[in-house]
Amino acid sequence: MANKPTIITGTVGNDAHVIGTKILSRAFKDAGFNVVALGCLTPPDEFIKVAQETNADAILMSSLYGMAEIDLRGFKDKCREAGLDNVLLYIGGILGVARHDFKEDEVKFKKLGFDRVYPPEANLKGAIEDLKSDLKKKGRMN
Amino acid sequence: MANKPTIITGTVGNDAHVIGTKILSRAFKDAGFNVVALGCLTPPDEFIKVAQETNADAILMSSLYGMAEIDLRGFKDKCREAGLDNVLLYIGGILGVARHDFKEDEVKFKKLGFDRVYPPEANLKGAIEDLKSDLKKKGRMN
Amino acid sequence: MNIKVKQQKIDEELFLRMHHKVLEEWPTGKEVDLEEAVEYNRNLPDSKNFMKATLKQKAEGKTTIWPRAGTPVLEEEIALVKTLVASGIRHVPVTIDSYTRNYQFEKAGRALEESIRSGKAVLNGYPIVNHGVKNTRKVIESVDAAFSPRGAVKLAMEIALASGMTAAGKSAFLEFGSYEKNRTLEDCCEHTQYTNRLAGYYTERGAVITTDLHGFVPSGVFPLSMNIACMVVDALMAAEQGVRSVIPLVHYNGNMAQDLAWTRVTPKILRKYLDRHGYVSTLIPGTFCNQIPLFPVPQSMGGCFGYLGYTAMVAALGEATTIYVRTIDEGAGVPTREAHAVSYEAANWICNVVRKQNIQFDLAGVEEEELITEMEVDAILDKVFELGDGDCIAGSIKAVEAGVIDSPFCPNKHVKDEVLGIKDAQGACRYLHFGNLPFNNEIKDFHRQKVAERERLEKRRMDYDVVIEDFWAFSKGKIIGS
Amino acid sequence: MNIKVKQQKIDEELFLRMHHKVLEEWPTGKEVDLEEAVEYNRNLPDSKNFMKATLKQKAEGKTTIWPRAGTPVLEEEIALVKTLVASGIRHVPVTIDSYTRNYQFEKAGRALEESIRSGKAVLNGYPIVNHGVKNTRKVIESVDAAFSPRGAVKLAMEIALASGMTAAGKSAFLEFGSYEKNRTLEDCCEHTQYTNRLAGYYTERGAVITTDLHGFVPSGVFPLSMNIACMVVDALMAAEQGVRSVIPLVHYNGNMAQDLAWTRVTPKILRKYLDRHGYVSTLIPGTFCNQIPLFPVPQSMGGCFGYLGYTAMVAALGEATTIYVRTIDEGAGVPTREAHAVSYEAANWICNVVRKQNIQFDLAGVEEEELITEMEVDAILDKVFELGDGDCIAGSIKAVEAGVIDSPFCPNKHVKDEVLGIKDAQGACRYLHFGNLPFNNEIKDFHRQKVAERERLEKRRMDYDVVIEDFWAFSKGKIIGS
Ligand code: B12
Ligand code: B12
Repeated sequence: MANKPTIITGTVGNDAHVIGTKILSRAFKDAGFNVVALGCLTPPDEFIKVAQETNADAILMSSLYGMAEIDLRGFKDKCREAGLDNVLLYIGGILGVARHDFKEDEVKFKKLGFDRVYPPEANLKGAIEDLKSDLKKKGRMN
Repeated sequence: MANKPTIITGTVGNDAHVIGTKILSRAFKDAGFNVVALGCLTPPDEFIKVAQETNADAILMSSLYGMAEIDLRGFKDKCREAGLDNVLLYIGGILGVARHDFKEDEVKFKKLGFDRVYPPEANLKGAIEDLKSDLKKKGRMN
Repeated sequence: MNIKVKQQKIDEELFLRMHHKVLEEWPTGKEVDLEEAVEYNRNLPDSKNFMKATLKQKAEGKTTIWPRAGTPVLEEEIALVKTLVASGIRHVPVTIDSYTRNYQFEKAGRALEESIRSGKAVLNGYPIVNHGVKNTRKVIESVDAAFSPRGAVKLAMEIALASGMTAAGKSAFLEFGSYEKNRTLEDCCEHTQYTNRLAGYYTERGAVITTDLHGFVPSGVFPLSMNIACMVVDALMAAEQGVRSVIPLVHYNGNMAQDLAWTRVTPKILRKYLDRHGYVSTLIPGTFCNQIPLFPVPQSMGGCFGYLGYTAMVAALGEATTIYVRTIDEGAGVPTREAHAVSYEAANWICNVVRKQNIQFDLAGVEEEELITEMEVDAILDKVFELGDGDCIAGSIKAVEAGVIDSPFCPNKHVKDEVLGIKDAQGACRYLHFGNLPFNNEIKDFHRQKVAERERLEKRRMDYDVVIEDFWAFSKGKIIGS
Repeated sequence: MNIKVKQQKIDEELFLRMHHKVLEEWPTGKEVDLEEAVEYNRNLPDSKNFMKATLKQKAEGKTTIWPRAGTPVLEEEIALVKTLVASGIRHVPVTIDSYTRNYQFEKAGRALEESIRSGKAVLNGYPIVNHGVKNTRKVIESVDAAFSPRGAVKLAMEIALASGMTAAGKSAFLEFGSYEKNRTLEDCCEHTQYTNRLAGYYTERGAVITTDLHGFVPSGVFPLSMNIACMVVDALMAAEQGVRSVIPLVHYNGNMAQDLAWTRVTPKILRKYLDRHGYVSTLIPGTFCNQIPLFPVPQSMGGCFGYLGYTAMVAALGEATTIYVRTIDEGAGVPTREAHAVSYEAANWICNVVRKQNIQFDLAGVEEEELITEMEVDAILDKVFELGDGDCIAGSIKAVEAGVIDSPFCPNKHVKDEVLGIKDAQGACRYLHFGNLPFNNEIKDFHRQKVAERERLEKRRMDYDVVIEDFWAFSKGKIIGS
């Protein structure tokens, strides 16, 4: 179906936390997206590979174990090289180690090239709306 | 008995908290002091009157209800006028209103003329030692 | 001795004369127009009526927090009650400052001004007489909850009820046994008769006012039977003056079996005596429990939360209507608004998850504690009524003189203070010195055996020093001193 | 399918050959000299032996905290364990970072260096392989407590035990069901057999090593029977390899009757199966309980303290040996040292005052929950042994394939994930989707009725959306979602 955007979900790196990305995947599926769920322990490169194969519109990445920053250094460049400049990059979960101000994460991961960064226990309805409007802006959804 | 110093105890002002001053009185009595216990709700002037009558060596005042500062303005001057310059003034309990640094109390009540200021739940053994050494310095105990 | 105050309803004419004199005690008295006040109070929504709010909550099976809180400046007080209600509180106390409690309205006024100027509270409560009716109604209208003044003298109570507070928590024994040094019990009864009569006046006109019962509050470790016996007298005095709603305040002392037993047995005992004396129409809408008089050492934040969490858990398991948990600032001073919020949030969390599970459980020892407590209460009250030839007021006054009513570490010079309490090996409160309490040997032996058991275990005599150790033990996470 | 791994003790020669290959995985392996290590471990004081410390504590009737904690830098880790022990902890975990858990020792090493340079932990645990034996012994010698490595792979376990840790908490099911996506259960069993055999090797030489049992940890709301059944298999696998001390980890889920029932019935069930299979000399020194997988919303400090206080209270009433309470930082990230201290202080406060009272507590519903849980566990295990012709490993592997062993929200792609749990009206965990679980109708109807009851009360269907609501409910102070 033409107008069914494709998104890739999964928890990046050596992170085995899967509950969040499973709930997220189901929520976006129910919201009418075509979801390719990679589950946990997904290497950054796999996100890129699958995004190419499926010509995805967005990658919704999760990370909870606090080491996403190390996992994702240079990820955006790789996306560009792979010709995925146009794929939206979202990330959420628990992005830093230890209690800290979420603002730090936001700055950090925007620098790493993510379009949207979500705080712990982010509300999914909101995220779904965000993605829809971002895709509309890009004319990839109507 | 010549060498039995006399102390006045009590809770000052409109303060009905009495448990502390009762325990304190008993402790000093057991430690060999001659204790005149005025109990709670004792006006500042009464401390002075009784100190004169009993020719006391020290006044150990309590206050818990947080309004001691108001109660004790000008207290030291009155003591001087009453010729009690030589009577040691100790105070303890909970001297300020609301959570605060005890240091503030100490400064405040030293300014008001107290020789020693004690934090909440002060240890009585320590206080007894303090008083003994202060009295020795003054040659009022040996 | 000749005792003037009798257990007898003040006749209305006399009451109204007294009422008008009371209003003259301070300019703000003029703001009170009794008929308008009753009207205003009667028309409050059920959620603002202490009895109705309590009955509703009991029916819902909820345990909420009943704090103590009062701050001098009006705007601050309004902000405070809003914080409290936001944290799930339905019964809002207004703690009155110590000057007002002692009729020093002028001194209170000056301290209030200084508090406003300096922006720092130099009063330890809300000076209700200085604020008067207009201001105080602003407080009550700012939230949806039932209000109770704490430590209200006659004029303070007039202003409180006229402002829309619906509880008149004034107890002759609380004043006499906890707040006063020189005043006699008779004098305290006389004052309380007035505020109870005032409450009765409102009640008879459809604005039901609740009186909460305090009794002789134990200072430190002491079995609760003395306190409960005096709560019964509080209740009878209130009922005689026309009060139709009374709520007992049960003081926890750390031992779960005892705390639960006291929570269960107190309303039972009250009901028994109210009925026996013909006050069948006086309701007991709920049971309020207190975390007191033990308290956390200020320094240990974990201890503060542990202690209030444990207390909330016991209250919820005991199905208390409300629990007065001490905030994490309790030992440090008048709690900040934040301290109130985080403390009650933690306690509420526990009360909610426990009550919602409607847990049925059996705790060994509870029955026994109920039994011994009721025996002790009956023994004290039998003697009281005997001494007073059936009049509970005269009887109580004589009982205090005779040491039949007695309590340790008491501020009042008229009290013998010849009794002492101590913890047994399980951390339950027992009598160490019986003074002149009218207990038979069965009761005394029960306590002696418990104390002896601990002496054996610890291989030391139980004396005053141990009493003091016990005093501090629980708040430090130990069930007995050492 | 053909299954190579058998429930059978690895013979010593083979084991030693494997052992030497394991040590070659990383330079620090050279620091391990097995005979010296056993000697060192055997000579540790009783207080540092996990089994002896646990038995002693059980005898004393104490409930202590068993936290999770690990930080990359050595000095920091030493400071951390000191803080933990100072707050009353006797069982000290060393949580290992995720790189090490995945054999990426080099990556872990770089992150360790970065952590040292930046002074900010960029690793989520203690990289034990990089630190090696010499450093890790410093950690263990810095305090008087028993240590357990969390998430140790083969080499990590070698270093842990050689360093004087006395527990080998590695579970095939925990790895397979909680940490892995692609690895098979057979592979996980093969690894765990090795660490168990290593523990057995120490044990047979007088250095008793304890294995804690995890089973298939439920992700979210799910009855505990599946978890307990898999703990039994964990126990049998360990015992076969020579382990003589196993400790079950019981996961609370918020309903008091269930949490207490699971605490009581788990060791009973374990004992039954250990004896039945001839492992009578394998002890169960204690029962460890966990506050998991629900957790407080980071924002609400009061909720954090309320939740951990409630958990500590249930553990103490249930006479758990230890309770793993989540710190107030749980939802926020790896807890700071201060967060550990204040959280455990609060929980300890409660555990102490409750256990000291040695309360006899009887809760309605506990027996029924014990009964239904044991029925479910037996049903699962009967099928497992049937599928494996008596071999619990082969049986478990086939059971997973058949969906006889299944769990929701599982990371592992080999798991069917066709089951779902949900809360009933009292907040107890029930099965919503049974998938292919081998339950008879008696069991299924029990759950269906409970779910139906809630459907009636809430007038809505119980489906996936409710499951998600329930998932978050308890940590927010509600027993069921809404
Ligand atoms: C028991 C109690 C009461 C009882 C008092 C019974 C009685 N008549 O004694 C009752 C219920 C009547 C009461 C009433 C009030 N209380 Co009150 N009460 C307490 C409580 C819980 C314990 C106080 C106590 O007895 N401690 C035990 C004794 C042994 O300790 P202590 O007095 O500190 O004394 C020890 C040491 O300090 C030392 N010490 C004491 N004095 C001195 C002096 C010297 C020279 C030395 C060396 C040592 C020393 O020796 C003692 C032994 O170690 C405290 C809160 C708390 N947890 O501390 C609040 C508290 C003191 N009360 C408070 C308040 C505000 C009141 C009220 C105004 C209103 C209210 N909240 O109820 C009224 C005031 C009535 C009045 N007119 O004074 C506040 C004080 C506010 C502040 N300072 O910021 C407190 C801190 C509670 C709070 N956090 O709000 N209270
Ligand atoms: C359950 C859990 C586990 C389980 C995981 C089971 C599984 N396979 O999924 C187990 C026990 C295996 C585990 C292991 C570990 N864990 Co863990 N774990 C948790 C826990 C308790 C809950 C996580 C969870 O499932 N939350 C529920 C889900 C639904 O929420 P969520 O993932 O945040 O997702 C929601 C939102 O964030 C949002 N969302 C998520 N991703 C995205 C992405 C986008 C684009 C958007 C829009 C939204 C979004 O949608 C979801 C629905 O609302 C947390 C602590 C806590 N209370 O949060 C610790 C926690 C995450 N774990 C932690 C750690 C350190 C570990 C371990 C390293 C060691 C240990 N402590 O055990 C190992 C790591 C193993 C590994 N290799 O990854 C730390 C992380 C440290 C940090 N970040 O600072 C935490 C925070 C605990 C702590 N305070 O120490 N853990």
